[in-house]
Amino acid sequence: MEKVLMKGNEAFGEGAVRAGCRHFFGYPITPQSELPHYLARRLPEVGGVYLQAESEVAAINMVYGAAAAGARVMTSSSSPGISLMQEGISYIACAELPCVVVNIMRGGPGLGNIAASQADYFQAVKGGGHGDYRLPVLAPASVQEVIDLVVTAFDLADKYRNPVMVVGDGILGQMMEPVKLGPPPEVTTPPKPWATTGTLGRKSRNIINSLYIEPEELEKVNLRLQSKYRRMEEEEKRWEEYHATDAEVVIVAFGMVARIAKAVVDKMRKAGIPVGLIRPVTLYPFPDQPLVAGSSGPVKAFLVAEMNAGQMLEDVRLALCGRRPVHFYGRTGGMLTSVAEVEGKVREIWEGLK
Amino acid sequence: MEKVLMKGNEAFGEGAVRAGCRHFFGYPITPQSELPHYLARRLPEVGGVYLQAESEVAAINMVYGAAAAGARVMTSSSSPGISLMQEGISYIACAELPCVVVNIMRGGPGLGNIAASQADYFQAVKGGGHGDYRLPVLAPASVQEVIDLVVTAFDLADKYRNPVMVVGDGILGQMMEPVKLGPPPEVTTPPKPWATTGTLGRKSRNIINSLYIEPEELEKVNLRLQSKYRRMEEEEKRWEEYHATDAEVVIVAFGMVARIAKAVVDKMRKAGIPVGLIRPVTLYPFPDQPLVAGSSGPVKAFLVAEMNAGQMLEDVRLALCGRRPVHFYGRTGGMLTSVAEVEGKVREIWEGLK
Amino acid sequence: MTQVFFDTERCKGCELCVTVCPKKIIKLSAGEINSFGFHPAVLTDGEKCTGCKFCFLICPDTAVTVIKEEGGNGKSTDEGQ
Amino acid sequence: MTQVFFDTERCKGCELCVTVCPKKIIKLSAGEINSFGFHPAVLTDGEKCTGCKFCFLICPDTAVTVIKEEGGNGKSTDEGQ
Amino acid sequence: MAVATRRTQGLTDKQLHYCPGCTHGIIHRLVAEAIEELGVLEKTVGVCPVGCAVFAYEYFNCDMIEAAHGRAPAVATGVKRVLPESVVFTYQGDGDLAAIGTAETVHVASRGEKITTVFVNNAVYGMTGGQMAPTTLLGQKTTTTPFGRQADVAGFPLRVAELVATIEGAAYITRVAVNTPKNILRAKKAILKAFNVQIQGLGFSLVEVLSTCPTNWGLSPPEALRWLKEKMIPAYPLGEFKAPEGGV
Amino acid sequence: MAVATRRTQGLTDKQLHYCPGCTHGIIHRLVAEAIEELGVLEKTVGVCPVGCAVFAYEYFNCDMIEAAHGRAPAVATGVKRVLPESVVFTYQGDGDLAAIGTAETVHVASRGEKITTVFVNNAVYGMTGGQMAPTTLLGQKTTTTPFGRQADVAGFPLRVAELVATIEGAAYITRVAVNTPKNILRAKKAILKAFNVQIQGLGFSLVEVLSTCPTNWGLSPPEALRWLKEKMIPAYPLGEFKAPEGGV
Amino acid sequence: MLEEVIIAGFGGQGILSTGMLLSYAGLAEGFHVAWFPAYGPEMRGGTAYCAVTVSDAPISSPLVAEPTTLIAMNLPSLEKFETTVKSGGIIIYNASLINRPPGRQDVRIIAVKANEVAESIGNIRVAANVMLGAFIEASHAVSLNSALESLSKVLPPHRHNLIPENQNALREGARIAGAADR
Amino acid sequence: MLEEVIIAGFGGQGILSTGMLLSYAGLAEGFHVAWFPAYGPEMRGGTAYCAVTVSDAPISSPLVAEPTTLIAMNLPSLEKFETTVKSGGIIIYNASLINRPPGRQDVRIIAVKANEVAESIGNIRVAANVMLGAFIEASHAVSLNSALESLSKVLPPHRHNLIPENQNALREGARIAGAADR
Ligand SMILES: Cc1ncc(C[n+]2csc(CCOP(=O)(O)OP(=O)(O)O)c2C)c(N)n1
Ligand SMILES: Cc1ncc(C[n+]2csc(CCOP(=O)(O)OP(=O)(O)O)c2C)c(N)n1
Ligand code: SF4
Ligand code: SF4
Ligand code: SF4
Ligand code: SF4
Ligand code: SF4
Ligand code: SF4
Ligand SMILES: [Mg+2]
Ligand SMILES: [Mg+2]
Repeated sequence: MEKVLMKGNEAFGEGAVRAGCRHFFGYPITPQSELPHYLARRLPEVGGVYLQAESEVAAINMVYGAAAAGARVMTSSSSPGISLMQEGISYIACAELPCVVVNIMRGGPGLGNIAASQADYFQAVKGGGHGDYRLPVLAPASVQEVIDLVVTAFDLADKYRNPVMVVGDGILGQMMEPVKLGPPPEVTTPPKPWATTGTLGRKSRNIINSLYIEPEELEKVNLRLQSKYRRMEEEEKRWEEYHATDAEVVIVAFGMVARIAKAVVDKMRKAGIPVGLIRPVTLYPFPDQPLVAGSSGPVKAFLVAEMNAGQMLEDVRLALCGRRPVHFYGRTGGMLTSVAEVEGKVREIWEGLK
Repeated sequence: MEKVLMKGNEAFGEGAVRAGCRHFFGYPITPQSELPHYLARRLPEVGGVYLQAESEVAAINMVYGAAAAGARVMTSSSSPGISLMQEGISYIACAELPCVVVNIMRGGPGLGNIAASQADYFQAVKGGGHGDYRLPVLAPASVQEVIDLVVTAFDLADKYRNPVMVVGDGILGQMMEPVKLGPPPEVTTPPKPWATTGTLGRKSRNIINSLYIEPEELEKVNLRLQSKYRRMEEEEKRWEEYHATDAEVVIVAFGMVARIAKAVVDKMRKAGIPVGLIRPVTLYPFPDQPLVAGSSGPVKAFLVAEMNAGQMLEDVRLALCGRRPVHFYGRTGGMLTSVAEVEGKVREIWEGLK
Repeated sequence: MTQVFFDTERCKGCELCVTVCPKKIIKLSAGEINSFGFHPAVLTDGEKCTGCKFCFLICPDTAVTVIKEEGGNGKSTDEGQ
Repeated sequence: MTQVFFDTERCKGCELCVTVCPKKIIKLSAGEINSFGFHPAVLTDGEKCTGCKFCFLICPDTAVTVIKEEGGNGKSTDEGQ
Repeated sequence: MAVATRRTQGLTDKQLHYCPGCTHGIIHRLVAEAIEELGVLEKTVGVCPVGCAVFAYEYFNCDMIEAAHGRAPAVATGVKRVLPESVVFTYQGDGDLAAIGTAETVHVASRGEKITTVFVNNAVYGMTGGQMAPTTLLGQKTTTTPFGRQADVAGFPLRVAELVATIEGAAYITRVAVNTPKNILRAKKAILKAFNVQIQGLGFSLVEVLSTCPTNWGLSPPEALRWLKEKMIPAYPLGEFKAPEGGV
Repeated sequence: MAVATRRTQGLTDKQLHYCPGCTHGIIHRLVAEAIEELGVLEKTVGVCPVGCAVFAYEYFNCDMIEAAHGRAPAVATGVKRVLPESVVFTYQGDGDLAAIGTAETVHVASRGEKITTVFVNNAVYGMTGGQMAPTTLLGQKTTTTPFGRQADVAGFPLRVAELVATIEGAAYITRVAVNTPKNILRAKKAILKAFNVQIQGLGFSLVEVLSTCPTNWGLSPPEALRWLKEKMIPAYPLGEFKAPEGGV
Repeated sequence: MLEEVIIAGFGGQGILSTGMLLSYAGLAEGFHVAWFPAYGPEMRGGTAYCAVTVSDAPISSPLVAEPTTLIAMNLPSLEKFETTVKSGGIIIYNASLINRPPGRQDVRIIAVKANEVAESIGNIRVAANVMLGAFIEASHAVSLNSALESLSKVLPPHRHNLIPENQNALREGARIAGAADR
Repeated sequence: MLEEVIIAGFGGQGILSTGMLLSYAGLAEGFHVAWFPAYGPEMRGGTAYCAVTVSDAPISSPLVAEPTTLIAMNLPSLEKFETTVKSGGIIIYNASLINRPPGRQDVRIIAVKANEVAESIGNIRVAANVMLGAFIEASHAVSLNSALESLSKVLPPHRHNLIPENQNALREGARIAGAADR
């Protein structure tokens, strides 16, 4: 199969098209602009609808409407725009509608800048909106993986009737890499008998709602949601291990930083230092198994590396629960952690172990 | 000093007035409406401005403007409205402007209902907006404490040039309790030479900004913010202990649930069971000391009780880091944890310890 | 002749029909109280009813039904004019 | 007589002054290139300048200064009319 | 003997939760009748607001979606773009549509989205306890304008129909009231026309309906009707502000 | 010998970052001159948008605030309510003001907030790479309307001045262009008048300025001026849409 | 001492301020008190209620699930809360508007024609305070005097002219309950 | 093998697609490749650059802090990146627009009058590919042939008529660099 060069942002768009998504609502923002540019051309080709909303708030609510009507639908934005979507995401989560939200994270807080960042981890995995809800969060680390995981995202969304977030950063969005496209996957969208499509041919009305004025009722909804989240935690944790089984220092990193970490592992292994990598592919549900398993093996210490001030760090610490020391290396404000820096940190840890 | 009956929501308003706040921008939402109602009457009396914004998004940005102009300023809302403020809060945090945001939490996610809840804990303490920022979060548990902590909130905001959140729930907002008002406290607003008030009488221009296009620069800002947060973690942790030192089971709860827990402690103590309570008053910075200290004392187990699916639970687990078992009891959807339920759970834990 | 019925349980005693009836033949029942605690509307002098349907049109709670003896296709409300 | 100066470093070579000059006496310098890589505007035939200030008015980068020999209080731009 | 008035199939049997004499109920009936009479009940999707009409999904006898406060036009857009053959309407209060939802309102019109908006202007936030709405009249007392709305502090009443009528994608914009049987019949005609404009694909249609809130106005229902007539109609003149040429 | 043109004190010395020939620069100068000439530079607080003018705080020689995308009117309101004696202006693009900031724009006008808005309509999102704006003309190609804007998919151009002029709190609403020296002088007068309306406390003032974006229009700067004249002005007629009676 | 009272009726019957009056009376006697209103859309249609807790210990929650006393001003209120009253508790109902007495056998039941009494006093709006007077007499949770004196705190200054009428209402209610006792 | 190339110049000089061409050529030879553009408001004013990595190992980051080669199409680009080039690397500069040669002593420096060459080929827009040809000859990172054949992937079908001109540009650039070598 021939490889073509593709921008990460475009790959998000192409992944959506391959997943059978025919509706996109979004509002422009750097560094994800090529995603809407791509879909503005591509969706009409396949009979779909690209619509530029008047704001991110409108976009996420258009997504709500389109999902309610039974469509596979996506929106995308970057950090400040995703913040504006938090109310809508909370509504979609409670109304149990499937959709995909892409966040190409940039430097924050505030207006910040448009460089690459991972500082919206908490927002994505703990729920930046109100109430007890969760989203599966997928974090691809290459343009190829973008295409594949966007398809997965739509499948998860339908499987759980839940919004799914796919996060990248400005670098992943802007870079071009070779991808194998191959024939589009068979799309199996499950039937959506709950969708509000008009009652024609149906006995009863469908209602999409998140209002449950009686606490007893709303608690029932919450219990249902929570049991759904437990199911996700059982079935959907994804991660990649790289020289992790025999490592004494394991780096935990996602997205672009995991690529840096891989280079560090290679370098250190060459130098005879047993370093490994665990790369969470799902940030929620967080893949704690490999960490816990690792901590009963030869691993002596973990290093969490992120482009933020230490967010996934908390999930790693929660997973390990004090079993092993957890170190942290992070850069903020759009600075990418470099191979040399991470290497230095690993060496420091390694020295300390002796 | 004579006590008067006051609604929790009104106490937020009166607390603000006592703190020297003369500007309020907000958008109506149940169950916090009496707060704006109160201030719509009260602020004009003291020469202040009450302004109803067209939305929560506008409200938080008016707050941004008023804070930039040097005023002590407040907004308030409830869960969905607070979600809409996340972008603005992130901006304010990065621009380092002092202000107070009140969240009278209600049942979620989505539209949910208007009953009492604590399900916005994550949003408040981990940052529901984008980027690495933190807000001091205060959680009063009585109407009297509302008044006192709102004043504290304004002081903290000015001390750190940071937005401060005060959270309550629908019950605290709606209930009336006796409060001692006394003479208003001496308000010492620090000078704000950075405020954009016009350059008159100043040599250089003031600029309020959160845009730092160069990652190196934005990282510097983030490092400054992070060191500020570390300082908060050193200086601002607040909590209440109730029979905690000699307890074998310690309940950790905040806000209304802590009151329930107190009743449980009293009941159990009467029955000869050594139960105690740690009530975080600041949710961020999270008071881990008393937990850590407790875990080196007679405490055998902790019970976290919340009106959510287990959010503060994570901070408790992070603080204890596996030192003691941590149990959880929570109700969602606007259901209040009852004395009987929490008691039952404590008994269960207690039996298990034997 | 026209007959007017009030759905006593739906009626909230708002008096809009009372004020709008050109013949002034509707009032709230003083004694009766429905299960929601409202005094429902009743007809005082049914004979005088012109069948104008104003009461139906103004009732916010679809508590009024107007029945005409002759004709009437049971369709829309515009015929009231 | 009027003199027109171009701030070579500010000029971005956009040609707006070129097209707007009624006397067509402005062009972009072919050879010169400023440190931002732009060919700045230059006067070809200063004698013909009427002092209309159109070049000043249209320049987005405040790269143009017009100096008049007689009068002129150095105030606002309206006098151009 | 025949029933001269019939309860429309467009409404469910559910008892309305509105306060006694609140004209939300009248407007519900008119909308439901219109949908039924046009024969499109089975392909209609309604979007309710956050406001007193938040439970409208229990009343309209068609598929319904509960939207976030102010976002019904965006939600309706999402639906209509997926189901272009459906009939989509939003039912919104003045806080919902003219305050928090201003941008969504302007842009659903500007896109000429083929949906119908029923806009209930009762000059107040009903559901949340009688706060000032953008449509609150000058001098009107509300819980957040306890001394009466003063323009220099709280701004002016916003005339939505006039504003939206300036927008190119708006096809039919009108203002009606439901304070008298005659006005109610006119309102019904306007709502029918608005749905027809949608069905014919002519663009966005909006019917602003002046409505009462006896509870928060502090008036009895009959007094509220009078206040609507005497205070609101002068400030919000009735009539068509924009209509398709050549009629519908 | 005297300088007939003087660089205004209202601007800092900082080199503008705008693309060559972008008329944002002209508008900056006019605003700065107006503030300086009115003698209010020291009590002015400007609010910049998110858009190409995001760095305007580096150029205007007064206290400045960088607002979130679309929220400048809200930020300005916050400032003005705290400092009623100050002069407050916002400088906003068409994405900022007419898309994401629609609600803030309508309501700052409806409140009659005593601030001045300079609205730069360049029919496109400049900063983010040339996407469609609400003001993009029908048929105009942008990165998100690659086949030209089609009304039935992407809606119609929004005429902001006309829309805002319907709002009661709006005191002075006008549309100008900066494509010729004559129009530039007119624009200057309009901006002066807008600030005067604010200073006299008459209400909200807005100057819509038709501006170019050579980069995203794919035209040379002189071609862009021509396109502005030939395409934009017919769609967005120049003139005053609302002005205080009796002049300022 | 722990009294948990629910006062319920139509909106406009003065339910909330009667609850406040009881709270202030409790406060005056040095008790812990809490007052909690029903709020939200279920209010549409004009029913209202509030819960008042008067206690000699700190109050954990102002919510009252099982009241020691129910004061029911109309039928829907009685129907809503009748079954929740604690065994051994009290139900005081407004016999002016409720024509079927509560069926509970395990509670003390007091009928008060509050509307008639209020009308005879000359102000229908004091009906709820008639009920409160009855409650105070029946429960001795607080003294009648504390309630009489607390009126000035509940009524805004410009309504202080209504204090005598309200005092009459309290007294008359107490008298009725006392008589019912005998 | 690891080549990290920065190509920089004015917007409109074809910088980004020349970078893509190099990437495709590397891909054709079985290398790992990554391409990364400058993006954001610093683009205002019309400067553009991209980084291309060609490597025999997986590429960790497409960002290039210390290029092995700098291709500078104009003076601001040369000034911005000159000091970042790795010691022992290459700087190829467009001598048509840059009249001061780079001062670095520890790198190989190649001057190409790319504008003149492109004009002589008949299309000023191929100037960047002239530079790329020079780079390929100087570095042998990829074969010229791979670049020539990859043009069809970079140019959209309706621009395939421009392939010959671009091929000439690549060849001519290579020739110049080859000559400079001798
Ligand atoms: C984001 C958000 N903000 C605020 C609210 C609270 N809220 C609910 S309804 C409403 C206003 C309702 O007023 P209106 O739209 O005029 O409808 P009415 O009740 O008058 O019919 C408000 C502010 C909310 N639910 N969500
Ligand atoms: C919440 C949010 N959404 C989107 C953006 C991205 N963004 C930055 S500028 C801009 C549009 C700018 O266009 P316009 O306002 O027309 O200004 P111009 O650049 O044309 O002068 C957008 C969408 C952002 N920064 N924040
Ligand atoms: S139909 Fe007309 S006359 Fe008859 S009761 Fe109704 S309103 Fe009165
Ligand atoms: S209008 Fe309807 S609800 Fe009102 S009193 Fe008449 S019948 Fe009853
Ligand atoms: S002042 Fe007028 S004539 Fe002179 S150079 Fe400028 S535009 Fe030309
Ligand atoms: S208008 Fe100004 S920037 Fe443009 S070419 Fe003339 S002097 Fe230079
Ligand atoms: S509060 Fe007002 S708008 Fe709401 S139901 Fe009651 S009367 Fe109607
Ligand atoms: S992108 Fe357009 S609006 Fe922005 S600076 Fe360049 S020309 Fe001006
Ligand atoms: Mg309303
Ligand atoms: Mg623009």
